[in-house]
Amino acid sequence: MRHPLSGAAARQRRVIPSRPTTTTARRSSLRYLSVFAFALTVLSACGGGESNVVTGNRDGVLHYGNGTEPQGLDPHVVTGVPENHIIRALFEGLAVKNPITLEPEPGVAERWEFSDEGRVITFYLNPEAKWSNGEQVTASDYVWSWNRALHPMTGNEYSYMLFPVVNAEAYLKGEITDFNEVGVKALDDTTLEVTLNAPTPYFVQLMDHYSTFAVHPETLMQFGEMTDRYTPWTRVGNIVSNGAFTLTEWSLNRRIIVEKSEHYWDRDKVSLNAVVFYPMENVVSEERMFRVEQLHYTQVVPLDKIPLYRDMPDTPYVQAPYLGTYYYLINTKRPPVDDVRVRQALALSVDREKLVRTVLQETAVPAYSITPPDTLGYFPPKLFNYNPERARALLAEAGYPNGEGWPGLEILYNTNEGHRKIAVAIQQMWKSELGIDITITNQEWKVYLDSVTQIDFQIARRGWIGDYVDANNFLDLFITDGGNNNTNYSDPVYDDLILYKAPKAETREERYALFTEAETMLMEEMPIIPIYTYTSKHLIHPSVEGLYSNLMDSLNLKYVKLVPGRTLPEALR
Amino acid sequence: MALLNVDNLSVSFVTRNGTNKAVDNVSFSVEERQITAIIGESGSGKSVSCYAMLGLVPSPPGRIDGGTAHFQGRDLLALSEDELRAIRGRDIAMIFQDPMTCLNPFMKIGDQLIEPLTLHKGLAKGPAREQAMALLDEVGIRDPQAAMSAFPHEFSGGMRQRVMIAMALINEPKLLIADEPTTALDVTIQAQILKLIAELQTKRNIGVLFISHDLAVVSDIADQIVVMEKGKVVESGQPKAIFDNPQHPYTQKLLAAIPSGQKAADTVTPDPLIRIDNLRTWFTPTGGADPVKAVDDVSLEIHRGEVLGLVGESGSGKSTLGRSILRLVPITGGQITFEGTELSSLEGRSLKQFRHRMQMIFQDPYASLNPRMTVYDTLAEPLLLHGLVRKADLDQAIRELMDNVGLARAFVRKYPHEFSGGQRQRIAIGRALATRPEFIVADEPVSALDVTIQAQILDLLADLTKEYGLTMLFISHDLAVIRQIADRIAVMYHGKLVEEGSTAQVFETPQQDYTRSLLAAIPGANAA
Amino acid sequence: MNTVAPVFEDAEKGSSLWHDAWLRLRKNKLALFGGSVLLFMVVVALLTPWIAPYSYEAQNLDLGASPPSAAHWLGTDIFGRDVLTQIMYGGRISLAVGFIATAVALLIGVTWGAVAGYVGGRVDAVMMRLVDILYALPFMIFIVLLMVVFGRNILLLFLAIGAVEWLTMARIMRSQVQSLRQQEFVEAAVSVGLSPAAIIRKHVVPNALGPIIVYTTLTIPSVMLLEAFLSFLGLGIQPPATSWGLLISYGAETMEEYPWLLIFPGCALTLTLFSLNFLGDGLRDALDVRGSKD
Amino acid sequence: MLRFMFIRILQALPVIFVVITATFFLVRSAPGGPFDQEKIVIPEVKKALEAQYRLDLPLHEQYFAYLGDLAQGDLGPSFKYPGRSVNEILFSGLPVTAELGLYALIIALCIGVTAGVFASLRPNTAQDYVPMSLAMIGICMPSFLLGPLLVLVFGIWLDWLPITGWGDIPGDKILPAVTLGSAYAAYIARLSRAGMLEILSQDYIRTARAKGLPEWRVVTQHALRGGLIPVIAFLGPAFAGLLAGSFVVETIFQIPGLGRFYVQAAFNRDYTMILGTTVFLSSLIVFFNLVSDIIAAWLNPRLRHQFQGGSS
Repeated sequence: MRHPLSGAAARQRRVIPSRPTTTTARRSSLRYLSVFAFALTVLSACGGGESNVVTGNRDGVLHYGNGTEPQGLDPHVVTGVPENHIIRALFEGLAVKNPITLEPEPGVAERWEFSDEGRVITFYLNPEAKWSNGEQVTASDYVWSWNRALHPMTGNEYSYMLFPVVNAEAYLKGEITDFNEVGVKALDDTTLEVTLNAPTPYFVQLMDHYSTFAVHPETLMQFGEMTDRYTPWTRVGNIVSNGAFTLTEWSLNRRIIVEKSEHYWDRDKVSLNAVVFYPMENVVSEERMFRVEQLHYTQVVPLDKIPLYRDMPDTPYVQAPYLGTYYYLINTKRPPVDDVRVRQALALSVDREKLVRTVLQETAVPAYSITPPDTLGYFPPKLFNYNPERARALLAEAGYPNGEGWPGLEILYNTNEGHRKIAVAIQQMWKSELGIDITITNQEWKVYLDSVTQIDFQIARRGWIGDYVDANNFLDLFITDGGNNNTNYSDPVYDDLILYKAPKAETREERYALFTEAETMLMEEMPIIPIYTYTSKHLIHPSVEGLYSNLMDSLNLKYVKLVPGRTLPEALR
Repeated sequence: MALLNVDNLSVSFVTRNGTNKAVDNVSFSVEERQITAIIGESGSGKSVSCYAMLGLVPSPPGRIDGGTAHFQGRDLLALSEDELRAIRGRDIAMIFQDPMTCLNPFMKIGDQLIEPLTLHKGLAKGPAREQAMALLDEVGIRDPQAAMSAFPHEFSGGMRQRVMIAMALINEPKLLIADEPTTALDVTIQAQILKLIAELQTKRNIGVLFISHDLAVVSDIADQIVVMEKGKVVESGQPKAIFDNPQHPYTQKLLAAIPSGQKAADTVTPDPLIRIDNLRTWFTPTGGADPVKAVDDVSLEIHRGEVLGLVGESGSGKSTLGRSILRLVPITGGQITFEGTELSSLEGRSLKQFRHRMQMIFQDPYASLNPRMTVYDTLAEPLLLHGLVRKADLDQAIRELMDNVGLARAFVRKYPHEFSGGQRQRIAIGRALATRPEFIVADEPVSALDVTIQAQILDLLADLTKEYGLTMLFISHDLAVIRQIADRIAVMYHGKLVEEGSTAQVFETPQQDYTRSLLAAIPGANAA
Repeated sequence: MNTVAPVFEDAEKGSSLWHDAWLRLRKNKLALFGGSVLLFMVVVALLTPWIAPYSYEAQNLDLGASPPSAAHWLGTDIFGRDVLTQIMYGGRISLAVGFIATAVALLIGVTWGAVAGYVGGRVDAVMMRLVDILYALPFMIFIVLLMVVFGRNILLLFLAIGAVEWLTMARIMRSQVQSLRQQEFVEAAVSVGLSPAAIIRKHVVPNALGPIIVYTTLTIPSVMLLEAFLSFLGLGIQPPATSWGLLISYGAETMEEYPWLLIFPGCALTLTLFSLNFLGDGLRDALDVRGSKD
Repeated sequence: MLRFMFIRILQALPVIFVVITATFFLVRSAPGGPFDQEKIVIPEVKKALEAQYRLDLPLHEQYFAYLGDLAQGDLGPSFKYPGRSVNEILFSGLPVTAELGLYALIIALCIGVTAGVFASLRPNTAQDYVPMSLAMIGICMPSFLLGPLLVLVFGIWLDWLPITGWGDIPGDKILPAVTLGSAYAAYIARLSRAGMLEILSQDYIRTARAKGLPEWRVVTQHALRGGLIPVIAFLGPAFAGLLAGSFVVETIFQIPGLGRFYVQAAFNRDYTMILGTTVFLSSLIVFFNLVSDIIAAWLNPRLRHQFQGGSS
């Protein structure tokens, strides 16, 4: 079957009549030339028996293992990590994160100013920031795009990223229908004024999240309504983006190719000519492809392979702290874990150091709090330790000395090899330290989600990856009836700290002190058992430079360089 | 010098249970342009000796222990497989018993026919086809052109055997080995095929080795007869000598077994046990074509205590008629009345009540016994089912049945495959008698059996009919057999009853041409 | 009949098909070997709680995965648990699942196929269309639903596996019965007056057993692997309980690093497979009373 | 012939219809919806999403709306991949999976028939036992084990063949096809051995030998045709099974085929995708069963005759 938008018809539609573009013809022929050249190089790579890495280094093409096939490439519609990587290659936000420090840096906006005690931000857009069809990225593009991102009909699952903006939440929930009441205004083509509900220190950071990106309004309207989710505007030949790269091939479940954009404002800094994203679902296959030099970069590394890689000289293995916590949810309304002493006993008898050393092969950091350490300078308090004696005492206090009379407890996790290993190890720790019977249950992903949302479990595995670098993102999980609370934990004092006191804090120190207070409350009440802090784990070919590790595992492909001639360490060949 | 000279041939089969001598020091010869017939019952080693010469006995388990077989001066047994292969199909050709299974069902007749030509003579396809068509014409295939591109299933058994003969003769062999070529055929067809073989033999000057269990069949055509029993040649000589003056007891037995004579006419009172009125049994093939009228408007009476012989060729509907009476096939119309009870409307329990009063004996004793049930179980099943004996008396009842059908009691826990065909048919008869039926349909009960066994079974049936006071519908294609056992004869042709009368009437004054042709086809008429 | 077997006494008539099959099976060395191995496995599985060298859940995290050694003959897994013990305990589950689930499938499939094949006509059409439908339904959704509706339960595992495996069994049985139905001995049984159920039970099923037995011996190992898949989806057994299927699928992930985690459970399954096959072929031959002729 | 096909298709329609209906209600009664995420979705957003995909309608209206679309050949939009229709995804994956299945089947046929025929020529000897034992292992060897094993041996240790991809590097289609085909090769070996043993004991094989045909011609020209009929009958269901069962192989070898969508749709609760693949696959099963029945019948002259419908 031929898709209605394939081939010539689609190509014609790309020419947008409302904005006369004189250079379209020349550019499109140029593009097809370059696609042709690229196809040739790919073909010759096949014939010559050279690996992707060798040809890629020669031609400036990065071969990138990217988890799964992306749902799509519409920034306001999709969610997920693989999508993030591709979208951030194609699009650019008002601000971007420094690849090392994660501090905001100029993106589409060359600068921004705070006023009204931090409640108003004015972004000054770079006049050189261009769409891939050569048109300028304007402030009104942003207003249109945020309208789309927040419109109830769009169904943007990350719309809450814009909730700090005045009336954004009300607009999404349909309480107001006039987008003019939402706190975003285009003062002129290059000036965008955003009004916030309260001073939000991390707001500029959010401008690097794809749900706040601008899309090209005319292109979208070519293919349907503003709020349509499933128009083909993101397809090759249709899509107009403003990032360092443009989309040139999208083969389902096979690969996505992006090429260096000619219109990107900072194009001189872009070293790569193209990036090929591979949807590698099977981690074992991904590692093997890396080993035979078919990939420059892997998204993950199989746990069992890590010791081998780590011990190797000049290892391509790179591990870095990651803004995410692995923890067990506790249903605080179900016996026996409705008793805080039982919860504490369980938390105290998990030997996190040992778990990390053995089962996790040092690929994680033991966690004693929900917020990962050093979240933009915030260090959570460490309130307890591995202490089996104390745990046994607490359990005895709760009425189960040496596990006597223990009614049984079930750990729920979603079907996954890693979760299984953790559960099996912890089950055994609790059994041997506390003398209590534990059963383990796994459920298929959506069934598990259902159980967690209904809070139909005693203990359930959970992980939280930060959307932005701020402790608030972790601590506001546990406000009363929070959608991601899932523990029945409820404390008005805690709610007050997170929702009202912290946002009004004048200084960073004051704010962090309030967070510490909240985190202490949480760890005393123990509705969750923190287990470890994630790390990001990648295999990176020695020829790749400029792929910096950071807390968000957020890489910016515009800084990546390929240095030909370097090979994998001897041990791998 | 004879065409084929077999001297002291010995063949044995090595199996798990020991060595079994199938052919023991057998000698015979085939002269050029003559027909030598080997006679013997199944298992006598007559076929094995021929297959062994041509290297067609699978080894293992077969093993040639000794002897020579000189054909045109060369010892076939000493030849290599390749040399033998060059002779097979070129100088020595074979036709087999069952034309239904001996032609490759997946190949066109023409392709199978020309295979020996292209193989041995290196003929191109075109000329080979010409030759094949000429030969098909010669063996009496009406439309050779069409036959060449037909598949075997499109032909009747007789026609297939003609094709087999054409295939055997296509390379103008010196010797033709015909292994029971007519046994699987109807009597009328059998006569035609025999005639054809005899004609071709004279016309083409070939030697024929004719293997059969039936003396009557070969009596008309053989120049020389060799009688085998249990792997040994017991007697040989000219047909006339053998027929007139058989020396060996086994030969005498064979001769005696040729069905002859006629049942002494009992006086049967015309008291109809079964009445059939306008019975129709039609089969509608899947796909909705026209129905096959297997039994078409047949009316018939079977009197109490009589044996009614039902004669017809295969496909005449005689078996279907028998099965219709027993309600084993659904009938399309008409009525069957059993002692005044309308059978065609009975269902379920009331039908089961009647089941034990009417039983059937099937043609193929190999197929009609459950291979996984012992004799005991087979016989016990109907007894227990109808509550005819008490559990305690079961052994006794089975013993009696075994005695009655002439089976040694010791066989009671054996499985059907451990018995010979005749013994199996005795088991089947025993099963039929177990329910103490009043009426039995015997569907070709002896046609799958060797001649000598056939005679025994016929005797047994005749005795039992008397002893149990049975009424029987005896179905057969063989008039000679029917004549021996039946009181009256009914002739079926294409689903219709064409003639009906007492045995003497039908034999002496047949009314229909069809009946006359059946009578003419009885083999060995001159020998009897 | 050239060779007449020794004379038997009438009194021996009590023998049955199964008894005779057993007599014949006893002579088949390969089948006996297969049977003995299976028996040995069953005995070991039954005795495992008493004879296993280690506790199946006791971990030694610091030891981790270690190759075969004097202390752990077949090595240890990543939790430092003894692989031999794991295989022994896994065998309990796998053998039970393999045999029971297959028996369930056998029972349903043979009955279903026999009835459809014997009765024929419209009943056959409806019954087999139902089989077609079940074939086409998305298996995964079916499993998830089973899990949700009935909760998690080892019995459910049998049900789920049986529900899948009986379909093919029914098809094989049906085609067997269809050809058997034409045979004269079935007709003879009808004329004797046997009811259809009795005919199926006594005359049809015993004669269709050959292909069924062969298929069954192939089914048991695949059932063991299917169990692993279902346990993986959350239906069936939960850690730390294990099975051969689970051990193999875990072992497959680390075949390069810790090959013993794959090889030994794989051997256990392969040994079972071959034993079953030898036994199955032997049983088929033993039940085929005709086969004993040569 | 046409009549036969017509009847078969007519018989299949209710089956497919029941499958659609059952699947439709089954998937919707499974816990977890298509838009459930680890991070909770704001209720208003979820409502908007459900409205976009007609999930806010009463169940029976959804059902009839789906049937209406289906009647026009529209399988609906994918829930998981916004912007893609189920039709588009199916047709993007189908050629690849079909090609993979075809190669697997060819490999299975070549290996299976050779081994089976080879074994049948000398039953109960080493020539029989060795290939049949391998076949037994082949049947039971799951592809999640065989695939990585083949990759390790031929892709990494020996470095002979590419380990992933489909049509990117010459030779990258070999390992997946072998992995997928092996189980079927084993089945085919068993089937063809049994079929050949049956045919080789037929009378007409003796006829062929009596003609003086060399053994190889007896086997190839006379025995093979009948002996392989069970294999042909198996091919139809096998090919349909290959299409549905290629998931593991596609994942291991990074192949952009249909199998991945089929399985993931169930995990994602991508209702339209589940239904679409189910409808598609059950139609394929029906179709391929029909085709293999027709081929088997065509090979069997007796049945061929019936099909031609002549009332001779």
